Amino acid sequence: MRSWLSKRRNYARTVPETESGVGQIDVSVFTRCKKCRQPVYERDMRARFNVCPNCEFHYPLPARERVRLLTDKGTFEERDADLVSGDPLRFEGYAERAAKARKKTGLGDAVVIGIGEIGGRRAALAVMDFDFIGGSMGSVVGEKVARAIEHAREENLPLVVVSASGGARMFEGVYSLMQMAKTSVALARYRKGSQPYVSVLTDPTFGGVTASFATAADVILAEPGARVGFAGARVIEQTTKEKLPEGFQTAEFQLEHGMVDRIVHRLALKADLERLLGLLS
Amino acid sequence: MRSWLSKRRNYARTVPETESGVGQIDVSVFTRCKKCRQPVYERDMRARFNVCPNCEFHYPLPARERVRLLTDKGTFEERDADLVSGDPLRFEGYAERAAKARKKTGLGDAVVIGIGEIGGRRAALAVMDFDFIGGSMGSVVGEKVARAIEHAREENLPLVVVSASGGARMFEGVYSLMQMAKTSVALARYRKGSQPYVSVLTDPTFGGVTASFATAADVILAEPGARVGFAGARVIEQTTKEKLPEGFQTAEFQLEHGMVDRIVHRLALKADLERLLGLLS
Amino acid sequence: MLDFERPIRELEDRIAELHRLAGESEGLQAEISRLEDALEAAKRRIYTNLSPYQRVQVARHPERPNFRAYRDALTEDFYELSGDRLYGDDAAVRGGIARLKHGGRAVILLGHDKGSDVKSRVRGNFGMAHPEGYRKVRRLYELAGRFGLPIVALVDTPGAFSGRGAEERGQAWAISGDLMALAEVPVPVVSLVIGEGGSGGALAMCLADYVGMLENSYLSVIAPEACASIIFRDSSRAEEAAAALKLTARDLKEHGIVDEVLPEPLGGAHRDPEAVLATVGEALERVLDGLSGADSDALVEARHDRYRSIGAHVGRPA
Amino acid sequence: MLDFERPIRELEDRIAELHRLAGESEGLQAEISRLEDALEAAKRRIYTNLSPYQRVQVARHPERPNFRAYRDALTEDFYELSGDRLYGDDAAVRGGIARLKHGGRAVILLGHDKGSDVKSRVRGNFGMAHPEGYRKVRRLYELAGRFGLPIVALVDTPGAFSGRGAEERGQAWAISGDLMALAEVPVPVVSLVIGEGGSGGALAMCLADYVGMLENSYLSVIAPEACASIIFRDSSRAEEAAAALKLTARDLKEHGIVDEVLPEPLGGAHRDPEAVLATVGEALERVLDGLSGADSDALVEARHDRYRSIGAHVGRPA
Ligand SMILES: [Zn+2]
Ligand SMILES: [Zn+2]
Repeated sequence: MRSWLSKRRNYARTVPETESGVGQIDVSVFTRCKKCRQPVYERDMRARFNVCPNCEFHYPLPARERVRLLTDKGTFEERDADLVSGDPLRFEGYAERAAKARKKTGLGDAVVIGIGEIGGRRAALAVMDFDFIGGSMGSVVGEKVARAIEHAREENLPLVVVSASGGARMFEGVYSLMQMAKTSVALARYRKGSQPYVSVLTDPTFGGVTASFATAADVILAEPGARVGFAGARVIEQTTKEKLPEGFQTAEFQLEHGMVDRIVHRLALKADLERLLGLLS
Repeated sequence: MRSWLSKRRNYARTVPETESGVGQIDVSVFTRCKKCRQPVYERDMRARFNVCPNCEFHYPLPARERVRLLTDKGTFEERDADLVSGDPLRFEGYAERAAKARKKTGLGDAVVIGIGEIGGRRAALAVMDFDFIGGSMGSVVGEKVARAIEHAREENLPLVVVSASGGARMFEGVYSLMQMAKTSVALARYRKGSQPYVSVLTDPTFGGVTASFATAADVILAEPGARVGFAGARVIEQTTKEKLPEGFQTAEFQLEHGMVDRIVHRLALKADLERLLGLLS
Repeated sequence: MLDFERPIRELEDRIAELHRLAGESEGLQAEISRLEDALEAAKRRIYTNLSPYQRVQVARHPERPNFRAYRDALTEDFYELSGDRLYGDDAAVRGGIARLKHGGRAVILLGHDKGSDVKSRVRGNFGMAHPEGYRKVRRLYELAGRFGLPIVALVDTPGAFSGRGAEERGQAWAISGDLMALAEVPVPVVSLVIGEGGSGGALAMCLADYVGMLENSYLSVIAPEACASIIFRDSSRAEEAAAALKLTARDLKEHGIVDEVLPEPLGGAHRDPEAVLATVGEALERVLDGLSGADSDALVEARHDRYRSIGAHVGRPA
Repeated sequence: MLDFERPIRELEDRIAELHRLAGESEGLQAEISRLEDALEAAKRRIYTNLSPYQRVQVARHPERPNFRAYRDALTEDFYELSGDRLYGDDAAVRGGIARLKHGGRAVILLGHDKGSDVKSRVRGNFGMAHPEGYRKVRRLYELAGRFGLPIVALVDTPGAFSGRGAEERGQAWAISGDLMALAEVPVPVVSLVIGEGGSGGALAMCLADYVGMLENSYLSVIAPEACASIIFRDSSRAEEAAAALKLTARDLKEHGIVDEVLPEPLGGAHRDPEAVLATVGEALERVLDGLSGADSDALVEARHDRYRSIGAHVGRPA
């Protein structure tokens, strides 16, 4: 699986037409689903936005692909794409790591924001990308999420945030921690209005992102099997020496524990959002 | 124990001087504490507001005694004392039962309300009396509690409600149920102001009283050992055939489960309220 | 079949029998039509004079249309929301954002879910909520206020649940929280008792601007059986208790506690669900039309005055 | 005793030894006073040049004054409130209504309670809160807003707790709830980091109008040990990680994250608790005086602007 996950940007998808500037696809290439172990054509995986055609396992989805999945064709205007992170602590190795991530993903940082239409309704959108240093939240993620919130507020639009994050970006130390506060104060203002905030939790979403904007929403959706929590299972097992149950922290687990509203298959997500925004507009 | 609980109004207390119109005490009479099984002088029990001098068990306390316990001497002005219950459903036996209860307790119904001073601070007070048909909430309890709330609101005073109730007064059917709604709408208005509402839970407090005004407070105090809940332990054991743990629904249990702020000994209750009102005034 | 329905069932059986025997022959037609008249008479006699306790039994009828039927019949779309964000998701109460077919209005629709089969009935604890349920409901009340959506609550619960977990997690606190939320929520609140309206569990959904009851539903501070065993010390006197509690829709309308009694087909909602669903759908549209556009402060104030004034107290002659 | 304190302890021991030997005789006085000078020099040398990781160790010192010491020393009265009204009462965080000695102001005082002995340390989970704790804190924030009382939060936690129950009951949701509550609460919010300021657990108490840190306290997105094992893949490089994270009070002041560094006695708060308690008491009075009387909307807006502007992002040259 890794093979294509890392190479994924060397492939274009056949249907539907892409907006994420990527090249041609080699239709003959196939790979093995790490979940069901069945061989799958890259092309099919691609056409299904990285959901296994055989077992429906949801693999991480690049931010631009997510935007393509959710927004009406041709309606997404990206905002603040030029922001990149400084290196406030001059943290050993961070600059290189960030440069490499930018090169690898073609993104300025781990989130893409903008305004687009979802079923003909304009909404502010923020989509995280786990491929960019594990979707970790540093100054840029915090700033761009805050700006997405402000775009929604200024234009009186619904807000949709799709999270995928390993947590804080340690290279930015306390600056990373403070992005939780930054996004919270921005959200507090937005919530004075009456437009809905919908949070979509994807695999994996942990740490500071879960403990701030990702869970402060009016409606919380999660993708099937997505692992969501504050501390990761491995850390918990190391700390408490406790064996964790099957399915711990999955979307299904969180639904059962009252933490999310709905579990929505990736290929049904756009339709689900259209229903919700339609009911609330 | 029953002996004196039922006869309790035939005794006066020696110290401190009483405000509840009761007669002379026979200082020689003693009884056995049903909790610790030790013999105790009625007089001592009386002087300690029905708290066993030996094991500190808190026995039910008549409303007027509670008022005497909590208010500065001579400051309590009772309000709306003339209200008595109608018999809206013409419920078999209710009229007689109510008349007997009025005779037995010298009260119009299961609650006494008024304005008094607590450590020199004026507060609206509502005190329930378990001896009046098990402190059940009918129209009069609902009406008087609502009026106590309104007296507090109109005079911008703190509100203190001391509960003791077996729950709804079945004889009044849905009228009894609706008193939960009545007290809630009154409280909702009061809470628009910034005066504190302090609820004191005493043994026992259950049903509609717990599920409305008694738990909608800013600060919730409970007497040691007081049983507080919605359904009673016997009903639960009948329903679920489950053996309930020792101490189920006691004040200590509720504190551990995050439902009350503090457990306060009856003889320390006035001082505790004075502290709280002092801090909030 | 409920006990008091036996005479009807017997006539229905005999008519069916005769039809079988008669075949093509004309011989038994006279007898058949005589019995058919008797059947109609029996139905009218029995169903139009249901005792309070019989109505309670109709309200509890397993085939009675419940939350799911109304949800499916009355909404174009029901977008379910789950969870209290604190502990769990209680299947005994369901709610979400819905678009009503009648009038096309978006509302927060919620209610007790008694389920449709053994599995879902057990999962929903037969419509008896736990604290998680009351807290999910509170979340929905707050969302309604935030989005300015009317609240439509369908009440159908035997009552709050008497269980250890429910007490450990503060059932009373949770119910009280719902009442306070309803007392403050700045949107129209419409409650319909569609079946059982049992005690605090029901009240947590009917502190409302409009309360309607189906003809055979009931609303009571306690189940008649429990009342009988406590007051009469004899649970077999439930019939009496039901009568004494004045828990039927008509009684409550007479006492000014509820606004309207919605008629059911002869024999109860389960004998003609479509008719009842239509009745409720139209009532909802009418009531929501009436409440829409009302100033939210005025709404909350009127709600206050409505409940503030319920009571049967009298000044004692000095 | 901390490792880097060994030279000091050794000198102290030798001086004590010599005093014993010397008795009345004058013979060893010269040597003793020489050692005493050396001791002073060693203290100054070591304590004035503490490395970041050494400060972390001082912040974790078991004898360091914690919430209980401040509560007892700084308040005339502390009226503790308990419980989240939902599930439990978390001993890892305590709070209530307090009257401060300095200035006599009533405030909502809360903080992480690391306990005073083994039993209370374990009971308080070493200052690591569970969701019940964050939800109790939220209740206190809301009470503060309702009563118009300033909030004073004393931060001293290794971080949020990594445990099964904490995740099952929505730790992340609870922390997020505290942040949202602090972002909106219309009263002055004053946070003091008195020891450890570990990650989200600390932040849930320091989204504030004023954040002060004791000289040897730290505030970090992650514990240095954990950072080392993740970033350097070697937990023994905590010293390096601590330096890289810029987690000391001075670093954070320089980066404009906190408002003030409050001095500690040479060697750390535990070497002279009274001095620290006085410093903090006076700082509190000064800060609360400064914030009192501020318009609540202006307060909330300034709080917004303060946190909204924290970040190290740059526009990429096109
Ligand atoms: Zn697969
Ligand atoms: Zn005793």
